[in-house]
Amino acid sequence: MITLIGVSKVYRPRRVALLDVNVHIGKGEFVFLTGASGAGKSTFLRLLYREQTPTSGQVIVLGQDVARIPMRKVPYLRRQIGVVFQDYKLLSDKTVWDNVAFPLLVTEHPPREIARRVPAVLEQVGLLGYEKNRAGELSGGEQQRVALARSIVLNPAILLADEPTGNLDAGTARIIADLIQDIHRRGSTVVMATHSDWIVNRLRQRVIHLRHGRIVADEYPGRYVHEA
Amino acid sequence: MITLIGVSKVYRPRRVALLDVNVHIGKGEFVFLTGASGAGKSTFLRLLYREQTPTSGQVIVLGQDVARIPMRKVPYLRRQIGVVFQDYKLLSDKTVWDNVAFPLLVTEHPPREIARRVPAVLEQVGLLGYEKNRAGELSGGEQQRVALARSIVLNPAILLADEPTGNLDAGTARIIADLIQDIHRRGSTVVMATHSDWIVNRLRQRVIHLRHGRIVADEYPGRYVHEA
Amino acid sequence: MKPSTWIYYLREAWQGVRSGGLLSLASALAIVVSLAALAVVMILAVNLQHMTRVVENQLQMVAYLVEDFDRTWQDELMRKVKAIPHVKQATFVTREEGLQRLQDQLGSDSVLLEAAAESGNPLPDAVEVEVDDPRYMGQVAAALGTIESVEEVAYRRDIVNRLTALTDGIRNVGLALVLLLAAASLLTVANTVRLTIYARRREIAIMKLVGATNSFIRWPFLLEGFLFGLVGAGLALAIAWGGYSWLVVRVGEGLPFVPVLSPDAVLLQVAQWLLVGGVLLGVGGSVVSLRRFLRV
Amino acid sequence: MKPSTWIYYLREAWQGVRSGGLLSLASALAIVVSLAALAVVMILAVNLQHMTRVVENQLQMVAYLVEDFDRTWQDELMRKVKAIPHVKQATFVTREEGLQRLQDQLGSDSVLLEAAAESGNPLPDAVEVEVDDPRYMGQVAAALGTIESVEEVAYRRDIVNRLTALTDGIRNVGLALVLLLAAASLLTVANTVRLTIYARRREIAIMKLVGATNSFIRWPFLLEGFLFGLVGAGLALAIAWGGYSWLVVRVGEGLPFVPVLSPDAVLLQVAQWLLVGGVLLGVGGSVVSLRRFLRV
Ligand SMILES: Nc1ncnc2c1ncn2[C@@H]1O[C@H](COP(=O)(O)OP(=O)(O)OP(=O)(O)O)[C@@H](O)[C@H]1O
Ligand SMILES: Nc1ncnc2c1ncn2[C@@H]1O[C@H](COP(=O)(O)OP(=O)(O)OP(=O)(O)O)[C@@H](O)[C@H]1O
Ligand SMILES: [Mg+2]
Ligand SMILES: [Mg+2]
Repeated sequence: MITLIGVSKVYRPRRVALLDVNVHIGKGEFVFLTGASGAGKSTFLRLLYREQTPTSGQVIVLGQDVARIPMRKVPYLRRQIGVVFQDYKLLSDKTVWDNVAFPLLVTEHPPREIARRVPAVLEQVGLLGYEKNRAGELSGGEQQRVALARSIVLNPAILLADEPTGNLDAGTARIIADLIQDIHRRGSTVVMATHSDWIVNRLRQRVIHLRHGRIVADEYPGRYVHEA
Repeated sequence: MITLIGVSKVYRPRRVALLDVNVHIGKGEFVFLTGASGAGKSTFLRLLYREQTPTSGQVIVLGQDVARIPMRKVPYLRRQIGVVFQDYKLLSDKTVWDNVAFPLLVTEHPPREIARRVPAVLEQVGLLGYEKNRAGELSGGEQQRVALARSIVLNPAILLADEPTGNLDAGTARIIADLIQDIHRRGSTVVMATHSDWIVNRLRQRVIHLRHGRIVADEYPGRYVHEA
Repeated sequence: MKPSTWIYYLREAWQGVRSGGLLSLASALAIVVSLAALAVVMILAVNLQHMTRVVENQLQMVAYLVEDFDRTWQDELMRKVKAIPHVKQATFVTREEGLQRLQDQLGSDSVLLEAAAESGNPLPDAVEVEVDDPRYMGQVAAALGTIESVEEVAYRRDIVNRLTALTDGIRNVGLALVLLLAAASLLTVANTVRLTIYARRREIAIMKLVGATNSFIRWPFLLEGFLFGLVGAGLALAIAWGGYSWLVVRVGEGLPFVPVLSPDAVLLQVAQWLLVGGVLLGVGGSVVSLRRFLRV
Repeated sequence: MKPSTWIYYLREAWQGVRSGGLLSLASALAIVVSLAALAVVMILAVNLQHMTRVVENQLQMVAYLVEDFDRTWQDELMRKVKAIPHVKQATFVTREEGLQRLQDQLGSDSVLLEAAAESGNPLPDAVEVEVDDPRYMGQVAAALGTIESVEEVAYRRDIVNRLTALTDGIRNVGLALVLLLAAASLLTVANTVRLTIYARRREIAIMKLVGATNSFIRWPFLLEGFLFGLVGAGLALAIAWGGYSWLVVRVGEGLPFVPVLSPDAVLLQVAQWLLVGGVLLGVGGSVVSLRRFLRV
């Protein structure tokens, strides 16, 4: 499903975010990505949906060499990958409904299907009743859950979640963690970057730990690694 | 220092974010603000630095009725209050240095003073060496720390931190929590909204717990309240 | 594409226009006014060109014939005259007609003419020649001179030269002005569209990251650009049309001798250019401006 | 304010211009071109006004005197003529001068004149009168007619009327065009500034939340607007100046009879308006556009 071969990513002028990363994530796996702030977690994820391309090495997602596919095919790759961005990236002037419906619109789902699915995922993330609010006026945690709703509305083959519980209280975070586990059980491959030790330790899944852009631990089942 | 008298905040059309909140926070106190996602923590803080005005009730900060002071005096109020915004609100096209130096520029500190203070706070948050990076290209946790650096660079009388460790790994979060404790010890009044149970439980300070806009617990020393 | 997608595009385009609010209004106004200025200048230029053509065509030369010209040769003579290249029209004017016309031209209060009339009709028979382009007058005059029984060829060489230079000058200045204003309108429209898109660059980037194709993002902007261009050009035309119609009526009353074109004739010409131009600008501006932000 | 704050303002303004990149370039170009168009039309309008005034001033009327006029009365007569209101200038023209001038005017190839000359000088002495405004010609003519020893007053009533109407028309159309283009330039500049600020609304809000005063935020934008206005108007002027100087030379060569104004005279007038206008627009546009985003 996801294979990285000798992948390095160096940002101009010379900030090394990933260094010689080799990893394989099979179909249906659930992987936690951990590491200190700036360790390279978001960069790792960004390479998978081609927000960025590797400085060297190969990134293979769903059988395609992501850096090599032509620009016009990128949207079709992205539709198979649901992403919860660390900064949410919601269309803040649009309503919650419009934000969540957007991937369905892009893939030309019929209106009836959209009208069915949007409330369904909003219910899953606990945001029923917020459809008509502009995304920009929601609370931090609410926005985070809208981002999650949007990422799962297409039942993506791969779910990439970058710190999806960073702005949630413990109770809501547990609900969201369970939801992600649910999605995993229904067949999606999940890669989740997180700083939440208790979620990692509760779900007991594979944990890839990054330090300064290198993989320093890759265990299944793993535990949260406390640094320093 | 901070007094709220019968404060309610209702967002259009009728979302109740705060309901009849009465609370006093004395000079030099350290208060945790907890509550589920959407409980009204950010709204509480926003009333203090007048990003929003209450629908009813009085908000008194530093002896001034915040909703009544004329617009042109607001900047001077804000300069006494350092804020770590939940979404950071960094000037993403400017460098880390420019972001942190901004409050000093606004208050017309001499260049020499700026050149001294900026690296000092950047070191405190562990971001020395990032001065010349654009804020927008930092990792989530790094941006969060820049926001903290900016909020403390003026040695504010009041520090409001909205989820300042949401995107930090446990190790970095501890450093940041210690830093905030430090600032508190040096005399600032601190109000910190957080979902981090271990930080709350570690620091053993006053905890105000919100549920659906109401204060349901206010204890010193308090503990993190797990909901449902 | 499905109808529901089209509905989305239209809704987006409309919201784009609406959410801009005053911004869109100001943009639209800038577009309308600069296109209106262009239209006005285009109309003036078309009219100037028309006027200079009319004036040029009124330029005549006269071949005075020998005093004892035998009018039985008239047809033969006219054939020869008309055979000269660039002669558009030639009219035989008898000396009697000539005097009559001179009297009409100078008015009855001409002291000079009274004096001339006293001593009998001093004019010879003549042929009035119209040339198709004033530039060839010298050439035509020379050819006329070689025809037998032509005594003298008269035309206001200086006036012809001046007029040619003047009409050329007017035409060039008019053209330069039209081009300058066209450039200004182009830049205004393109710039407005570009800035509108720039203000929404973050939104565009997000859409791309969530799997939207370039064309999906582009369509609402294209429609918006199309609307802007069409409405802008349409309003500009309406303004120009109204203003010009009013002007034509006034000119017809006050300056009946100035040869203005009828509004319909001019405006159809101008309308084509403006509408096509406006729409192309709006749509083209969108496409070009978007390109930079679609590379995500 | 401290010098370091000023340095910050200048740096910000400059970075605002620079970071806009192509955007700023396109904006600046739009401003330059629309101001240049305005400048060109202003120059043309000023010239047209000058030309019509020249033409109007050339309009003369001639008072032909009785045939047996006694030239010892000349001074007395001239005094009377000059006393008439609206008479700007009056010249006594003897019959000999009159004939000479007629010959010069009509050219040596005038058949009519030859005929007239044969029968002796038919002209009387005359007084040429210049009127300060063509509108008063009728009035002046009537007054001249009442003077003894004036036999007849001649002027081209129809031409005068037409010319008055024409110059009025030209003046009005020119003014309308200048106003239209001024509006277009105004909208372009204001709109450009507004959109530039709109694109940075988030940044402005953040600055306010961190304790910046309105004036602190405003200054860099004002400077940016000032720069845009100044540079835009300056470049527009340079273009207009260059173009006009070139045109004046060409006109001087090809159309020496067309009374164009020297570049310096015109451009000083236009420059004032344009520079002051450009800067006011840039700065004013910034202030007005900012207001909405400063309410945070
Ligand atoms: N500008 C706004 N317009 C309308 N509703 C708003 C606005 N800001 C906040 N709300 C609503 O008010 C409620 C409280 O929001 P607030 O941001 O205070 O929550 P919070 O406690 O900070 O939550 P979180 O932990 O998720 O950040 C939420 O339900 C939110 O949707
Ligand atoms: N666009 C960019 N340009 C330059 N440097 C970048 C860019 N994006 C990330 N970096 C740098 O690369 C390093 C890794 O960033 P990344 O976002 O992958 O970290 P992370 O593990 O997600 O951290 P966090 O937990 O704080 O989100 C950081 O030091 C960051 O400053
Ligand atoms: Mg990250
Ligand atoms: Mg909040």
